[in-house]
Amino acid sequence: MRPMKVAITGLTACSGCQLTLLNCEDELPELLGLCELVYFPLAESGNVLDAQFDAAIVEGAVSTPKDLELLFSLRNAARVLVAYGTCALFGGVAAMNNTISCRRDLLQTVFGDAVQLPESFAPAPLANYVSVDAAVTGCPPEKQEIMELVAALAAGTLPPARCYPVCTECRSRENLCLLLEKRELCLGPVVQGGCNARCPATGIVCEGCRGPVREANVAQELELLLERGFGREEVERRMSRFKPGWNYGQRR
Amino acid sequence: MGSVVEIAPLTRLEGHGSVRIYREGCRVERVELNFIDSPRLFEALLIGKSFAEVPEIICRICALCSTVHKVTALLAVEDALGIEVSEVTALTRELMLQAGMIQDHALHLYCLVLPDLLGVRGVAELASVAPELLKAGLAVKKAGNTVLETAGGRLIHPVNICLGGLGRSLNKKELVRLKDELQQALPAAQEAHRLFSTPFPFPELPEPAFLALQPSDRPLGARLCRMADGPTFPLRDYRQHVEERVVGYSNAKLSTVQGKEATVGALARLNLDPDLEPLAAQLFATHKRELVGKDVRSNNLAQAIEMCHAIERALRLIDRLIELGPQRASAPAISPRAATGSAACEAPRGTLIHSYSFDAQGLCTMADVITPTALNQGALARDLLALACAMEGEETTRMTTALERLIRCYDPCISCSVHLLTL
Amino acid sequence: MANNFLKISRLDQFLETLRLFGELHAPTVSESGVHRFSPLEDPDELHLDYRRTQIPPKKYLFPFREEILHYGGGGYREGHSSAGDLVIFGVHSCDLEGIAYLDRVFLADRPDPGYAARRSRLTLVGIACEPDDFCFCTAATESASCDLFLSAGQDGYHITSYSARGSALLSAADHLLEERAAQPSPAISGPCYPAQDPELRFSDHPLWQKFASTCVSCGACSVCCPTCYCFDVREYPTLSGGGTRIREWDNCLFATHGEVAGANFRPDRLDRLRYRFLHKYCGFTPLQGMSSCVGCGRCKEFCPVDIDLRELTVAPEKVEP
Amino acid sequence: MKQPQHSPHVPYAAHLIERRDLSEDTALFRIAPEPGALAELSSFVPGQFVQLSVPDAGEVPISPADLPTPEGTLELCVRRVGHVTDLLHKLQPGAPLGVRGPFGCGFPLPEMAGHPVLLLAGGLGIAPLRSLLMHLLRHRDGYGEITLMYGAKQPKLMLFRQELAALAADGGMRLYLTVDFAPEQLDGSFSCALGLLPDLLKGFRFDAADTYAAVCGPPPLYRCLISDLEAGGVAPDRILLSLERRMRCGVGRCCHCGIGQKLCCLDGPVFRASDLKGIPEAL
Ligand SMILES: Cc1cc2nc3c(=O)[nH]c(=O)nc-3n(C[C@H](O)[C@H](O)[C@H](O)COP(=O)(O)OP(=O)(O)OC[C@H]3O[C@@H](n4cnc5c(N)ncnc54)[C@H](O)[C@@H]3O)c2cc1C
Ligand code: SF4
Ligand code: SF4
Ligand code: SF4
Repeated sequence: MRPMKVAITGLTACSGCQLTLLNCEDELPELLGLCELVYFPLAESGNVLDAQFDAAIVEGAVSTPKDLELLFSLRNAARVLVAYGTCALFGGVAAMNNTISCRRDLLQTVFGDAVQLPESFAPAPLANYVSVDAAVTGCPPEKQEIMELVAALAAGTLPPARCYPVCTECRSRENLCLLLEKRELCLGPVVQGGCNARCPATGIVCEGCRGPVREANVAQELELLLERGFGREEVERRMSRFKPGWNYGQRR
Repeated sequence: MGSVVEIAPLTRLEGHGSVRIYREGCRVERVELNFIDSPRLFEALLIGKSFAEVPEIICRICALCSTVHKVTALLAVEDALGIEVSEVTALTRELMLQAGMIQDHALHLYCLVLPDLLGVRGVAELASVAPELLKAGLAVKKAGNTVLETAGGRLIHPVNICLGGLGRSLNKKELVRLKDELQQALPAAQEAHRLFSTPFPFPELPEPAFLALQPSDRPLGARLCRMADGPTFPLRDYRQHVEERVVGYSNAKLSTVQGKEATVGALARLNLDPDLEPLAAQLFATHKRELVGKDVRSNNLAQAIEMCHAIERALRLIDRLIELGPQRASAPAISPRAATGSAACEAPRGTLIHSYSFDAQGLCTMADVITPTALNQGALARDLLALACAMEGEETTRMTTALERLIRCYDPCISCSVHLLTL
Repeated sequence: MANNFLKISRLDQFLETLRLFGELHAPTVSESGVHRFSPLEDPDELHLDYRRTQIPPKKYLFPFREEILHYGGGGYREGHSSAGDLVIFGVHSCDLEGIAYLDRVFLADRPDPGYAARRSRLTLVGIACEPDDFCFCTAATESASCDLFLSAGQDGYHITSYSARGSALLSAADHLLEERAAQPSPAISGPCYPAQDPELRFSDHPLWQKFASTCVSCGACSVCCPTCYCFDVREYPTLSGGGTRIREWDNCLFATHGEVAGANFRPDRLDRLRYRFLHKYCGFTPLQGMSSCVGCGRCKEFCPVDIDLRELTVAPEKVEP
Repeated sequence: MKQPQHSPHVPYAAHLIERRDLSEDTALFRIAPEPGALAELSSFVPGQFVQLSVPDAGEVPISPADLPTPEGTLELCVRRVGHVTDLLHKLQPGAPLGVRGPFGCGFPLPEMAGHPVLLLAGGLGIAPLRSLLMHLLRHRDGYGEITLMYGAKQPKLMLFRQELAALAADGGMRLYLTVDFAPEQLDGSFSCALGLLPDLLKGFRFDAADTYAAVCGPPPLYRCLISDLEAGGVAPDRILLSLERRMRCGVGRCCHCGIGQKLCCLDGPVFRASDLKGIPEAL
C-alpha cells in the first residue's frame, strides 16, 4: 500500500494536539509506516507545502492572516482536512473571550501601544473559513483518537464518532459524581465524552475541554449549577473556556 | 548588493519561527530572529478570570511545558493567597516536574537533535536509519510520560494537580509501577551523554551569562535568581532586574537581565552549583571541561546529563511518597483576597517566572509570564549573528544548516514565548 | 441441606472458602467513596451494609466496552473473552433479578457467546438487604436467581442454596455451618414494578413535558440500571491493518439512538423518554408484557434532575408541582 | 476460519465479486460468502435482511435484492448514504467483506400463494422488493397476477430499468413506472408516467379483495399508500410493508429498532399494516 501523504501542522494553538501524536511512542513506528509526512514542521525538516496531500491534520484556531493563508493552501492541497483538537473545532482557549472583549483591546493589553500591533483577529474554528471533513476533539485529544483517525484514513474511511456526554463514561467508571455529591461545577452532562472521564476520575470536575455534546441540554445544566449556588457569570466563564458563545437557552 | 536569506519555517522546534540573514555581498550585516506564532494573549485573557481558573487556563500556553506552567502558576497563586500544601502534594508536583524534564529532554534530544547528528530530515527517517536508537530514546521519553500521565491524570495539560492539593494521591501500586518504568529507562539515560557530546562542526560562540534559580536542591522552593558573575536577587523583585523590549519584527519580546543577555536552561543550571544525584554527578564530573564556562553548543550534553539526574531524583521522590502513604484528598477552603504572588521554576528550557495579582473577589487583575525562551532570545540573537559572521563566505546552505542547529541547541519553545507581557 | 446457618464470626472463613470457586468480588468502597463491586483482596474492605453500588453487577457479564470481534487476514473472529471463574458475594435480590432478566435477553435463542461464557463461570451469592428511600421495593425480599442466598438472622445468616453449584459451595463450607431452624423466608422477588399499559406513554400527563425539558441526556439512568442493555457497535481499523469491532453501552435517551441515514425515528427527547418507558415497563419482543424494573432505585438516586419515570403512573395529586 | 457453532455475531467471510453502478449513488454488489454461510443463507425468504460487514467501517443491514444463488452468491443493491456504505462503494472486486444472516421475517409466501400480488416500490424500495419479484416470477404458476408499480424521482434514478422492462416483456408481470419529474426528454425505449406513485395507484383497477400488496419505500410514502390501498379494498393484514430502522445486532438485543413493543429485526422488517395499527411511531 502506498503510504498516505500527510500534512500535520498548527495555527493559533499550543501544539498539544501535535504533541499528542508524538507521544504515541509505541505506535509511532507503525504510524510512520502508514504516512509520508510531507509537511510536519514540528518534527521534520525539509517540508513541502506545494504538494497534494491525502490528509491535512490541522490543530489550532484561525487568528492571523498567516493562519488563514496556511489553512487555505492546506485546504486546496488536501483531499481530507481534519480539524484536530478543540481549538480547531471550537476556537478553544484562544477564543474564550471572543464574546466579551474585542481583539484590539486584548492586543493592546499585552503589547501596549508602543509599537505596531501584530495583525490578529478573533480566533475562530477552521470551519468558519473552509470545509472540514473530519474532526477530533479534545484539549488535548486522546492518543487513541488520533491513532484511530490515522488508521481510518489509511483504510479509506473515518473513525465512527462517539456521541455521549462525559457523564456516561464517568458513571461507568464508578467515579463519585462531583456535581451531585460534592456540588461542584462539573460540565460533564453537556460535554462530549470519549476521554473516559479523565478529570472526574481523578476527582477534578470536567472543565469541558472537548466541547459540547450533541443535543446538550445547556439550559438545564445552567439551572443545575445555579441551584448549587454558582453565579451566572462564573458559569458562563467556565463554559466558554473552550468554546465561546454557548446558547444558554438551548434544551435540545 | 544586499541580499536576504530566510530560513522559514524553522523546523524541529516547538512553534513557528523564522530567521533572516541580511548580507552585503558576503558580509553579514544583521540577523533577525522572528517568532511568528500567532499571538496568544494569555495575559490579557486571564484578566477577570478567578484565581482557581488561572492555572487551568495558563497551562494551555504551551503543550510541551504545560506541567511546569501549571505548577508554577499554582505556586504563584498559592503565594498570593497564602495557601500551604501538604508534603504529598509538594512531592507529587516535583515528581511531575522531574518527569517533565525527562520527557522533554528526551523528545528534544532524540527526536529533534538526533536527526542533525545523523544527517536525516526528522523522526520518520530516523526510524529507518537508526531504529534502535530512536526506540531507546522513545523509551526514556515514555517513562517520563508515564509518570506525568499517572501523576497528572493526563500527559498534556495535567488535571490532577490543583490549587492547594491533588485530585487524588497516587497509591502504592501505581508508585511501584512508575518506579519500575523509571528504573528501566535509567540505563539508556545514563548512556545518552555519549551521543550528545559529539563536537559541533562550527566555531566557538560568545561566552554566555548564565542565569538559574537558587537554591538548586529545592525545585519548588526557589526564591532567588542567580546570575553568574552578577548579584543574586530575590525572585519577587524580578521586575526590577528583568527588562523586556518589543522588537518590531517578532511577536515575542527580547529580555535582558541586569543589562545582559542571559542564558537559561540545562547548561546554565549545571554551571551554577547544581545539586546532582550520584550517577548524574559522575557524568558531570566526566564532562566538566566540556560544560563549565562553555558556550551553548554544550547545552544538549547538559540536557543529557540532566535527563539522568531527573530520573534518579524522581526515583527518590517516589520512595518518599511510598513511605508517606496515600493522603486522603481534602482541598482546603480557599478564601480570595486582594494580593499579588510570584513563583518561578526551572522548566526544561530554563527559568520560568509567573506572577499574578487578584482583587478582593479573587479575580485576576494582572498576569505576567516570563518564559525561558523569552529570556534566552537575546542570547540566541547574539549567537546567531556571531555564528553567521564567523561563517561569512561559506556556502549559504551550510550556513543556514549551522544556524538551525544553533537554534536547536537552545531548544526554544516559541509557543510559550509568544504571549508577551504588560510593560 | 436446609437449616444452614453461618455465624457472623465465621464470615471471613466462609469468604476464604468461596475463593476456591473463583476470584472473589464483593461490595467495597472506592478511594472516592463510591460503593462498587470489586475484587475483595482483604475481608476488611468488605462493605456489606451498602445500599446499592453505582454500577450493578451486570458489568461482569456485559462490560461497558468490549471488543467483540477482531478483523484480520480476510475474516472476522470472536474477540477474546478471557473470563475466569468469578464469585460475586453480597448481591442484593434486586440485582440478582436484574441478572435473571439479562439472562433472558442474552441466553435466549442464539445465546450471546461472550455473555454466555462469562455467565457460566459466575457464581452468585446473594444477601438480604434493607430498602432505603430510593428503593422501589417495599420490603426485603429473597431472590432465587442465585447459587446461594444469605438471609439475615441473629448474629449470622441463614443460607439457602438455589443451584447445584450452591450445594457444592455449602458442602465445601460444611465445617463452618451449623444447624439452626430457618426463619420463614421472605417473599421471593421478581421484577418489582409491575408491567404498565403501553398506551400510558401517550398520556397527556404534564410530567412528560417536564421530563423532556429537564433530562440532560447524561446517560446515568441506563448506565446504572441493572436491566438496561442497549448497546452500540462501532468498528475501528488499527494501525497494523485489521480492525476491532467494539460493543459499548448505549442509552435510548441519546439523539443517535433512533437515527438512520437521513431520518430520526425518535427526533425529540420526549419521543425517547417514551421509548424508555415502553422498554422498561412494558417490554419488547420477546419479553413483551414484562416490566424489567427490579426496584434497585439507582435511576432515581443517580439522575441529576430527579427524573423518576414511575411518577407518571402515580396519581397526579401526589406529584409535586 | 471455521467455528464449530457459528456465533451469532461473527460474520462469515465473503468477498466482492462484481459491482455494477445503477445510479449516481446506488450500485449492485454481487458478493460471494464462504461456503460455511450457505446453510444459513439458503433459508432466505424475500424480505429478510442480512448484516453486511465492510471491514474497517462496520456493519449495516441490507435486504438482498435477489434470492441467493445455489452457491450462496448474494446481490445487494446499496445506496451510498454514510459511514459504512461510503467505504463499500470504494471497494474493488476481490475486496473482503463479511455477512451474517438472514435475519428477521420475510414476506409470508405460503399465505400469498395463489393470490395476485401488487408490488409498490418507491426509490430504493425496489431493492428488497426485487427479491420478492424474482421469487414470484420463478414460481410464476404459484401466484395470481403480478404487478409492479415503481416510482422514482427522475428517470436516471430509476434502478434496474432495462431489466424490469425485459421481465415485463416476457409477460410474467405487469409493469408501471412513474417519475416525479423528467428533466430530460424520455427516450422511447420505455414507457413511464409522470407523477407520484399514489397517483399511479389511483388509476389502477385490480381485484383488491384477493390481492396481497407489498410496499417498500421512504417513510412518507407508506402512510399515503396504506390508506389508498385500504380505501381500495385491500385488507390491512394483506398490506405488507418492509420497514427500516437503525440496527446494530440484527438479533433482537441492541434495542435500537423498536417499533412499538416490536423489534424490527425480529418481528420485521416485513410487517402487516394491521400489526402497525395503533403504533403512531411506526410510519
Ligand atoms: C432491514 C433493512 C434493510 C435495508 N436494506 C437496504 C438495502 O437493500 N439497500 C440499501 O441501500 N439500504 C438498505 N437499508 C438501509 C441501510 O442499512 C442504511 O442505509 C445503512 O445502514 C447506512 O449506513 P451508513 O453507515 O452508510 O450510514 P450512516 O448514516 O453513517 O449510518 C450510521 C449508522 O446508522 C445506522 N443506520 C443509518 N441509516 C440506517 C438505516 N436507514 N437503517 C438502518 N440503520 C441505519 C447504521 O447502523 C450505520 O452504521 C436497509 C435497512 C434495514 C433496517
Ligand atoms: S462527576 Fe461530572 S461527569 Fe461525572 S457523572 Fe457527575 S456530572 Fe457527570
Ligand atoms: S473530563 Fe472534561 S475536561 Fe477532562 S478531559 Fe474529559 S472533557 Fe476534558
Ligand atoms: S439520568 Fe436523568 S438526566 Fe440523565 S439521561 Fe437519565 S433521565 Fe436523563
